[in-house]
Amino acid sequence: MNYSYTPQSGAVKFTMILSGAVFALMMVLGLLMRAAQGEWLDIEPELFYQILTAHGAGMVGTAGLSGAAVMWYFLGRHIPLTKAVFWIFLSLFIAGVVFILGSIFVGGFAGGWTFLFPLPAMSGGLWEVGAAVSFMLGYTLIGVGFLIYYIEVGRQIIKRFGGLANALGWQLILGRKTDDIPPPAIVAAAAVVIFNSIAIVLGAAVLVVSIVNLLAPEFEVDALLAKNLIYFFGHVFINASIYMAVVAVYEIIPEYTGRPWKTTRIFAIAWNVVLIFVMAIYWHHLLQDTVLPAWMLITGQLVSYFSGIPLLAVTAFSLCVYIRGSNMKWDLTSALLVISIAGWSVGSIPASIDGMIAVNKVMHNTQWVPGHFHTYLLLGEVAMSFGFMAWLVRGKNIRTLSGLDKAAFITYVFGAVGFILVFLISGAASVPRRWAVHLPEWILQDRVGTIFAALVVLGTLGFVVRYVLGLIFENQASGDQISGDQNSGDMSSGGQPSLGQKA
Amino acid sequence: MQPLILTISLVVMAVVALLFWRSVRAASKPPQQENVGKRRTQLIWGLVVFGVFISIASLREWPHAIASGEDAIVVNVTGGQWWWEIDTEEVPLGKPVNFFVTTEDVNHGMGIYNSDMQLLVQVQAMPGYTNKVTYTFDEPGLYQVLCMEYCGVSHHDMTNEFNVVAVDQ
Amino acid sequence: MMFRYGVAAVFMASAFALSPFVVSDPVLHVLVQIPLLLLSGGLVASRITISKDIAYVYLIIALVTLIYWMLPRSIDAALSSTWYDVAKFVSLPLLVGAPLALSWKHIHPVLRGFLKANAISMLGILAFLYIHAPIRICNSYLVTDQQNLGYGFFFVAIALSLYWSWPLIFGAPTQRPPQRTRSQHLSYEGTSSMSSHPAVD
Amino acid sequence: MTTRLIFPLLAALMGGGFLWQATDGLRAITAEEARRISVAENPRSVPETYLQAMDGAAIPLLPQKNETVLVEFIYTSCGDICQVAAFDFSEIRDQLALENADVRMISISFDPEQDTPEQLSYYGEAHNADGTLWTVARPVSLSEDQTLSDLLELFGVTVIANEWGGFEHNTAIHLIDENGQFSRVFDTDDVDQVVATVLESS
Repeated sequence: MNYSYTPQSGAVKFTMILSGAVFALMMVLGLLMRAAQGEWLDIEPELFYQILTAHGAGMVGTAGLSGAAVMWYFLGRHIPLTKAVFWIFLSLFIAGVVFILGSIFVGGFAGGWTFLFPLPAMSGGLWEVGAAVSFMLGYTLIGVGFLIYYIEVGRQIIKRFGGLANALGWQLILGRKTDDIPPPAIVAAAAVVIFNSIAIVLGAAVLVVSIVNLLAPEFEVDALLAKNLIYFFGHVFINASIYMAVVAVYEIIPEYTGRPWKTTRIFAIAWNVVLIFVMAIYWHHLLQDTVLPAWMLITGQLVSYFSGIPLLAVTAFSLCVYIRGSNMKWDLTSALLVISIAGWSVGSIPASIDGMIAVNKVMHNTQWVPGHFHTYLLLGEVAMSFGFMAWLVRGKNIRTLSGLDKAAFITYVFGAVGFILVFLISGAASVPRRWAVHLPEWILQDRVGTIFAALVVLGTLGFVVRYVLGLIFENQASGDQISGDQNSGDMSSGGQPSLGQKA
Repeated sequence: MQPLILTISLVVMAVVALLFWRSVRAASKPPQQENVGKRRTQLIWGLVVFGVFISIASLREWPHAIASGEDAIVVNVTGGQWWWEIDTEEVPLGKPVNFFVTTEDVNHGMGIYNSDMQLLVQVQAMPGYTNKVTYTFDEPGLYQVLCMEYCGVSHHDMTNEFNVVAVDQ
Repeated sequence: MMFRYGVAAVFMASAFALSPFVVSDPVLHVLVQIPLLLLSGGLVASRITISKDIAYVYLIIALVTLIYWMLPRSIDAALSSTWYDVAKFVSLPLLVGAPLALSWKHIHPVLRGFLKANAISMLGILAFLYIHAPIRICNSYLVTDQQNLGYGFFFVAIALSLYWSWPLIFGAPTQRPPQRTRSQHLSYEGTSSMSSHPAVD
Repeated sequence: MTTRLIFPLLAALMGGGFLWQATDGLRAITAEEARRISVAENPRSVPETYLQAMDGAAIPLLPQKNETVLVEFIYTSCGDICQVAAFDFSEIRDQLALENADVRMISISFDPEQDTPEQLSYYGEAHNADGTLWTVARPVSLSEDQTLSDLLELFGVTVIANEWGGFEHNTAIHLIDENGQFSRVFDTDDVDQVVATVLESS
């Protein structure tokens, strides 16, 4: 199919510089926190919790940003997208970041990225109402940006495929004959557009209600309802970042295996199941709120387990099948993309286990929790983003993994695995999460964790520097401009499998 | 309990990682003729059946059941920035204790630790609500209450303690 | 055309007829009378074409006036002062319903989508506040009625989100002209008609 | 281009200005907030009015030589809010009595038909309002209704009947300063603020 439209490679490349830099910076903040817990650094609790808030908000936001950039780029291959929308999205995102950083490091806000009601309003004198309002306005701006992004994506998908049901592959699921099967990127995008728009609309509501409560405390908010809405919003949003970034795997891996990633019936079913599950799973954050009806907690436990099935049996299984016997080459891109699915799958296991109410009683809010979500972020979403970045500057030839690339890759993966294992072990040793000051018996673990964190930072710096250098040399070679929308710099047009489309 | 959870998790995680590793190693080998669809179906059904089994096994006895017998003791715990108020200093050994937990300001989490700093049980403290959890202590000694939900600048200092003592009938 | 004017007149008359009853029931006031006034203005204006250049001015006038009537104190004022009540009957059709209908088709589709999403979010916020506020938001209404209004907002939010998302999922005919660049793939695309929805959707 | 950009911008600016005005500079979105701002910025003159106190005597509403008058509106069969407000009122009375403040406090019934002096004194007894600093009263004059509705309008109090035969009303403490100006409104539980303001002015 011949589209006159070209992906907005300039805007996306710029966004990935931003994402890579912020990822690195936020990782440094994480490293500082681990070092402070290990008493290698002296950080006052006041500052520690500000760093904690910045690390959480920054990582979630950047995961969302990089995922959105990946999806925008590849959707450009299938549907026309209005360029201005991406710039509006990016501007609102950056404006939101300014509000959030100002609120934390100028206003002293340290209410955690989850802004759990009513903590933002009750700082014990540490920050003013204005700082909390600024934080939430920042979130709201970012949310508005994402909403506009999804409206554009949803609108173009509907124009092209006649409705989200078709884009989700319902004809395929219902066994109807169709010659217009949506490619995997579209199926993923349609699902993400639906569930993350719902999350943002509800998230915006709870943000505005919190702002009203901050400014006019007589408007009280029900703490349990606020908690439900916040975790619904937060969980769906962070999940959406992975579900957007995985499009890079669907679109890039076929270049290596020579086998198109097809939308099959089971693939479509898996994504429709994910669409429902992702919105019902957040109750596993509330398993210790025993005032909630039992059916919600049971749903939380069941969905935590069963949402692993589409991931393991469809995404991970398919990837393994595509890899086997493909004689594919291993460069930084393919290695990172494959490790990202592996990390995501492996990370779902401690998550599902913690999703059991009986286990949750002794694991919830220990370091087990950061242990599992760092697995599918560090070795999942973030690895997908870095893999995408490596691919953007890859050039036409696939070089095998060697030299500095290999060193960065091994450092990153080794550091991440060690970092995560320390978290899980500490969680099993009942070390609570989000403590600025640790007991003496926990400090050894913190120090080991710090060393692994330093390795992750090193590997990340390698990836980011390599990417920026790659862009510079590529631009010198082709005269391309980063801010332009020319498509000359990437290789999306060459040697691309047709991905199941009919011309 | 925690060492067992850790062991099971690490083993399953290692198995999944190993399957990936085997696929990666198999990339350079000639493709095998096998029925992928059939194996996938087996995998899905295997996971579903195992899931149903484990769900029933772990939920048949409701983990949040509250003791209601004559033996049951009620202990009220109230949290606030940044303190725990426990309405008793001594808790009897071997009897089910119902902790009624709430908070005066923001969300907290009540985690009960034994003298080895092992987490025994926890429940959230919510403003405007009372969460209930039952625990039966089988060893006398000093127990600590730690805050498990981030609640502001002194979150890590929010601790209190109580004694579990043997009571003669 | 006469039919639309007729319906608009009926809506307007019903809004007038409701006046004695809205004094004691905020649900009737906010969720029945005000929408009737908006619709009557929208219906009258729905077939008039305006220049694209001023569409956004109309949109802003409509939004500002709508926000004004969302303030609880404006609702109180309409009950306690005849002047404010007259202003309500004039401004809601003329400054909200009509300009919204006139400008809607010229508004960029992304902004239209955003406005719809924002409306749902806003109704959710109002529901949240009206159901839980321990204070009286309107002096003229009882707290229990205030809570009823909160639930009313909630149900309207649900209804609107279903009404608006249904065609997105199942691809209902659109009221916009057919695509310029790409051929249509779907058999039911051809049924798109200009009259499937009133312009004030 | 200009029309597409400039006019919407102008409209947005004007609209913003209008909403700023309509909310007293984003300070008041409810009628109650608006009333408080309006009274503080433009105090209202209270006309000479006499009330019938619980002992049957006629008392002036206006302050007598340099005193301050605190007014709340109640009805004696009120089950909830008035009781809480009365508790706060008695605490204010206790604190002001300790300071020997030059103040009178009046709980005015807006249900004069039901609230006879006898009823009023029951209410006074229940809350320890003995008539020295704090008394309970009802509006009386040639035409009762006129006085009552004028008073309610002057103070911006809205009273509506609820489904159980009682009333709902905006509960607050109203201050009439020594010049006979109704100039402040407080939340009933804002005890410290009320005491501080009265002591300041006397």
